[in-house]
Amino acid sequence: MVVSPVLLIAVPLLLAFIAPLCGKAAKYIPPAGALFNLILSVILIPTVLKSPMIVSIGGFPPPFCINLFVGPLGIFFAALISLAGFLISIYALSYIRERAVGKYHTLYLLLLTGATGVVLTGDIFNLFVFYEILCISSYALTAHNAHWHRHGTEAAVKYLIQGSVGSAFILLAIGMLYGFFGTLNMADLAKHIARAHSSVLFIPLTFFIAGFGVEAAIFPLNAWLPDAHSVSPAPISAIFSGIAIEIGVYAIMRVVFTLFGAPLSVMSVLLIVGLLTLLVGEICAFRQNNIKRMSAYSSIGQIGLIVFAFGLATKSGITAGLFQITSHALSKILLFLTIGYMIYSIRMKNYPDKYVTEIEINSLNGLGKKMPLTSLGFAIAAFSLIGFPPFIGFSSKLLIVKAALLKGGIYAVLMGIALIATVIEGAYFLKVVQGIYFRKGEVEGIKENNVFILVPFFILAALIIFAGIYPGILTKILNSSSGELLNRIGYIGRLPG
Amino acid sequence: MRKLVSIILLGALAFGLVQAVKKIPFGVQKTKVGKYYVERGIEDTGSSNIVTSVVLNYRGFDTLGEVTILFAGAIALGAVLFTGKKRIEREVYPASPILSTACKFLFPLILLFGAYIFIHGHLTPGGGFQGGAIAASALLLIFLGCPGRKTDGRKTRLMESLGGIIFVLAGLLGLAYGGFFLFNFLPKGTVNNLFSAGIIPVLYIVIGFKVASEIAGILDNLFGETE
Amino acid sequence: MTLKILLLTAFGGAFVTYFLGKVSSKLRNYFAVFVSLTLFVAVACLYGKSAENFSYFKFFGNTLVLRVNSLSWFFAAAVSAFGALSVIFSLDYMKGKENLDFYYMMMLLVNAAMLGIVFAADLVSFFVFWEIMSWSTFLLISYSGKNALPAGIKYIVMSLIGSMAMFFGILSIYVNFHTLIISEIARGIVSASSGYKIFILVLFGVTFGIKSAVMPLHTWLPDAYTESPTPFSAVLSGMLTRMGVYGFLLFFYVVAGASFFFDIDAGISKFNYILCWLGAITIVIPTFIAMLQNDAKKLLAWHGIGQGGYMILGIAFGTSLGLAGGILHTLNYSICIVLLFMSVGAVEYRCGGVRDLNSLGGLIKKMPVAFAGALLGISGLIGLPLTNSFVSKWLIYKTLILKSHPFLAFAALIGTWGTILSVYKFLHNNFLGELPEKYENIRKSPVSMQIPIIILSSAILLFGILPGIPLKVINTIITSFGFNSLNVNLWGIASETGTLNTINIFTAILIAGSVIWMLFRVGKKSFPVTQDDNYAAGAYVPAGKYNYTADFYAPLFKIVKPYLMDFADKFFGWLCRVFTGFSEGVRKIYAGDVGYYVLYILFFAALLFFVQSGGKSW
Amino acid sequence: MIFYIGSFALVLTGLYIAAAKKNLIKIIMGLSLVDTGVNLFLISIGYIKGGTAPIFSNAAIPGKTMVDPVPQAMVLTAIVIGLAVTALALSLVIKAYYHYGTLNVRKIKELKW
Amino acid sequence: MAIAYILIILMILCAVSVVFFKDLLNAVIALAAVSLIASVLFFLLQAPDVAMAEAAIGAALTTAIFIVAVKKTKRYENEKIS
Repeated sequence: MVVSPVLLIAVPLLLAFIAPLCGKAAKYIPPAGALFNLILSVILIPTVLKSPMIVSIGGFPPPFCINLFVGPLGIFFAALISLAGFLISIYALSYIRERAVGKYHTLYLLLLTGATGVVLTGDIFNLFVFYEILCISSYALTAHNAHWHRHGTEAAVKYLIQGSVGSAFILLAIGMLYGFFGTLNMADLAKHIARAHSSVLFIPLTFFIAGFGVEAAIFPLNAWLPDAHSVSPAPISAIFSGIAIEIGVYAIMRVVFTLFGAPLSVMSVLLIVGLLTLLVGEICAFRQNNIKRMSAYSSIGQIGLIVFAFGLATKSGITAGLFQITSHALSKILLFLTIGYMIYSIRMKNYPDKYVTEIEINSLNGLGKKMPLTSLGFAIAAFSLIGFPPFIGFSSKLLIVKAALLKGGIYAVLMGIALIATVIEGAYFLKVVQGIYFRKGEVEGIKENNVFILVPFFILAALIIFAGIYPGILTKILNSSSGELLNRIGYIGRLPG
Repeated sequence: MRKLVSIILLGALAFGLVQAVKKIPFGVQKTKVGKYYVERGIEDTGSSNIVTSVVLNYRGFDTLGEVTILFAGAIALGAVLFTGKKRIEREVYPASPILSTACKFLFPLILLFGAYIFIHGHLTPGGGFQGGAIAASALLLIFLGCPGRKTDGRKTRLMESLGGIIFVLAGLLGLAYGGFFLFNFLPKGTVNNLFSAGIIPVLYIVIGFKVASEIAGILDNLFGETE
Repeated sequence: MTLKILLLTAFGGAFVTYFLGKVSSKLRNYFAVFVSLTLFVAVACLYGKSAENFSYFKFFGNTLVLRVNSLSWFFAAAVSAFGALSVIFSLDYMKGKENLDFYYMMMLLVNAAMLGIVFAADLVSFFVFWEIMSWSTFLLISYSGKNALPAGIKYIVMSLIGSMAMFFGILSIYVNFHTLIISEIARGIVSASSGYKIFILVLFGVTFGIKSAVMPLHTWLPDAYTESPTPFSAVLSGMLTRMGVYGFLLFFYVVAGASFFFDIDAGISKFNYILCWLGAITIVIPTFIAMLQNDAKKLLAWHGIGQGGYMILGIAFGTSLGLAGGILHTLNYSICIVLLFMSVGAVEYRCGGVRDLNSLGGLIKKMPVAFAGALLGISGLIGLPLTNSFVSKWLIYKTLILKSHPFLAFAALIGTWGTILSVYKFLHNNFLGELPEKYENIRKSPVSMQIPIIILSSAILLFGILPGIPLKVINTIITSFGFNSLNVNLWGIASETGTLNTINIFTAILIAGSVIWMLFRVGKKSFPVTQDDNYAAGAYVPAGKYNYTADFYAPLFKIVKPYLMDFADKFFGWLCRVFTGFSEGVRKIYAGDVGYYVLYILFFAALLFFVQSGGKSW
Repeated sequence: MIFYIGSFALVLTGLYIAAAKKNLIKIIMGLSLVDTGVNLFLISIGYIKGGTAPIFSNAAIPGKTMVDPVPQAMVLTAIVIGLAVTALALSLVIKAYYHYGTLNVRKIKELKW
Repeated sequence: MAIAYILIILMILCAVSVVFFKDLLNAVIALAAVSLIASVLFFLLQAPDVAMAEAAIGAALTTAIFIVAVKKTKRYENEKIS
């Protein structure tokens, strides 16, 4: 018997509703939910690879009801989200221990649910609803413990304002599409759009890109990101960088590829925008003194690379982009978690009463001796982000460059420019690595001994290395995922009736 | 300067919007999905308010998401305003007897009205959200008119959670009975009866309570004095 | 199969060393030595074997392959030998420092990565090992902290620029020829257009130019050599930088193919000719800059750049003789420079980390072995007869003169003069002259340092007298490139215009030397005097207060210093500052004012409208 | 058509407030206006001239003339989302005021560059 | 639909006055007026469900929340006036 994929959304939602009733035990709920999702999505992968599952909700035939489209792409993202969510929630078990703890865990689980819903749904308005769940929990988690957290509040306010403008754009675009075609089901919409020869279809597309672009953090819509990612608590920074912005990219790609069939002009714009995002992100990261802000800008850069890869609009390009999403998720999560633990330890030693979530790079000096495992994790993550072999970042960079070169011509030139960013990234990350290992700092009395925090490091580092050496394990699902994005006819064809 | 730039940019945006809207004729039947709902709604769901049947049955998943958003919003607001301190019991100036008496008099009436709205969601305009909001405005009246009164946070939270849990459980029961999440597994009954339309009234009542308690929680949090 | 096991041993050994260090430091040290020696023995056993395209791994559906042939064996042997020697040298040198587990692991890792590079037979494995080498080198350079950190950053940034160029080139090749295996690419590239060939060669030229520090790209090297731990400086100069030379050989002669390499005509001049001139510049300028240095390691570092020029010159020239000269010089130079770094290391170790040439001196009696090593090392660098470099330099000169390139030959010659001047300063200021008082009771260098020094010293003499040993291998290398075989015998090499026969030279020098020695014995004209009498013109100078090694070559300094600025370094520094300023400006985009941010969103949407309404792709 | 114009006027006014105004609460009001405008837009899309509300208060009403219920369902959702976002936004504004002592966005910029 | 025209013009006027009111309480009231008129418009567009929701949520509750927020911060846009 095949399990229904709707459980991927329903069960975490149920758990999220239960969480506020659990009091102190609430913190065990997110790992449970994420673990459930992880197992379920892994179980579903073989079935989905054979043929995508259409799950109608409410028992009516699509397009008359909301349906889930559980294709390889969706299940891949669901698995990634739940894996990341699981590891981060284990980390958070002992990391988040003060003040509004229960609310944190509920919102965290809601964020995961929203992300899962976005990637699984086959209905554009439903996508918007889940996207809003994701956004609202993000706003709140950015400002976690707002009462003690000046910068968190500021970042959250700014994030919320920009996010709301983006959401309004999305809703406008949905309205227009409904006005044009009278349906909300994505397959149905795609069918209509493929037939239509309207000269105004670019307007909803523009609103979609500008709207989802805020969450996807493409330049110049990403001004919230460095603020929000740098001031939120480490697990939240990790889930933002590793999952949330990737969901934005997913949404853009789903709209552009599946709904609108990837028109050339849009793809070139995305390509340029991706390149700009990459360069601006890396250049800004280069001059940061705050370690988390630096990593946040680095996330912008990586997202730029992802968008660039998708912008190539070839199968190899999309596969490369998806690979880069995986690699960025794993590496950036590890990076933020290790930074978080360092900040936590320093804070516990120096000012245990203040609520601190960010720190200067110089304060990390010399931690390599006191926190060897954490520092090793940081180094692995940084190396992977730069793209050193044998870590996973190397494989993804290889795929992206290969895809760009396969397309040849101007794309190869742009790729060459994009590679400059790697050099910049190397410069600033390795400076930090040097500081941690080879500089002297005041690190007396700091130690690492929390198993719950160290276990996720270990798993993530193992995954980064393992997938770096054997990238073949991912290629099958990524290939069929990119096939799903490109095969618009196939997507439409799944619509019964 | 900034104003000028924003006006120029908004002009460009307006141009785009107008371009798009030219293709959307106003006031013309254009949707096959909507038409289907109107034609088959009663038959499929047993609810005479088609909007309700769309909200809770055809697009019930959206509504689950919506409920979740409100839930998330309430939790988020609680988290943002959380100070970790006991609320200060400030000396309140009692409102004039006329005001408080009127409030107390109106309170059950508005509450009743709200309840009526969400119970009859499948028959008349309105439903869980509207009814819940109206019930919450009754609470708002009490907050304003009778200072010093407040809701019991634990109970509203319990209600919120229970509402959500029941909604999801109903969906899961549908999955178990009919093979579809949120499947309308209860008998549809006769149209235009109170006890008709399967799980729709059940869900709307649940939503009504949930929305009311959530908004009450939000208001309570906002009104609460914290230094 | 052996290759796979070999590499696994190399990499595994590195990690095992780290974990053994957690158990016991003695065990770790012995194990590190054991691993590096094992690798040397294993590589040595591969002599004469050749195996092409032995597949060992699948990566994205591409088979990764290894191979061993004379070229890779030659480099692998050198790598593993120098690796083993520097690990042995480290035993005492590094004693008492922090993070030794890490240090040994990285030493072995660099070693392993270099072995991987030379055994790789496809471009992806080549690149992977290349990058592993880059980052592990970076970590080792930064190991000492403080000044080493900027040096490390400089290294890794330049190295990354190089690797990105190579990465791009590799994938471009892959996309065009659908294969990554070097031998297959070599077959495919014949049909490529000449523009494409130049493109590829420039990309790879940048990579290997940076690694082997060809003149405008050399700026990372002086700092890196100076600041890394001395045993690693030895590895760095001895082998790691020479990986660039290996890369040049591989790409110009194996991948691109010799015929192709010389055929491309860029319209103005041939690619290899440009490279020759770069090599010549690289010989001259750094050698003179070296003269100005007062830090022993920095002096050697600048030499490292200069001598690299000879190799590039020889290799790029591309005749059998020149190529043989270039390759041989790679080996010879490595021996010399490793030896010199080890002597410096020994001195540094005993003098408490002092490398300043102005404050040292007179250590000849205290540290005879180090002195002998240094003496032989500088003789080798200069290319005195009977030392190994004599042969290789002779080959290079001969090529240049035979092919009538007098300017290049002249440049090479000037380089040698500069070398003589500067390395003499090195020898003098370290070992000759007055011994400063505070070093009165210095002891000899420890055994673990003496062993590598003695081995390398004898290698210099051995290869100087019997150059046929390496030349025989080199001969097979160049024949495998498609060049004419050289007429090599154990004593030397025969060519159209003359024959080099070291045994004759050896005999002649031996006889002359013994005659002179006899004369001195018989004459006994010299006698030691105290310093006060002659040195200070009769005035009393307290011993040790005035050390006449200070400000060596001061007059010369004054003349040449203004001309010997490191323009490349200045240029890159300027570039860095410009970039920093630029990024400082770019990040002002994120102005902190949410109104602007909303405007950005509106702007983006408006821009998209603009672009889209122009596009007619619907 | 006038409905479209009205709704876009709301949207643009709201966006203008968000982009050009300094006061945080004003900005949130702008966002609220945008929401209202979008909602109005959606409902106008679903309108049919001469249509009736999609409620069969007695079974005799012909279904043909009913307005489209889907936008109405969407707008219901959107209104609730708007409420949640507005409430959250205002709570954040209150906290921002608590920390910074001002509502002027030109002054609340400790996070920049 | 003449009444619709009047209402919409009124609504736009209210919306524009939100921009210009310096007193935030006035602006809130204008906002509530916009919501209220929108709710009437919803009713005119045959959407009684939405009209109800807009009236209850948009016009009543949102306004209340805004007023609370204004009360807890500053009343005037120009903060020098207290």
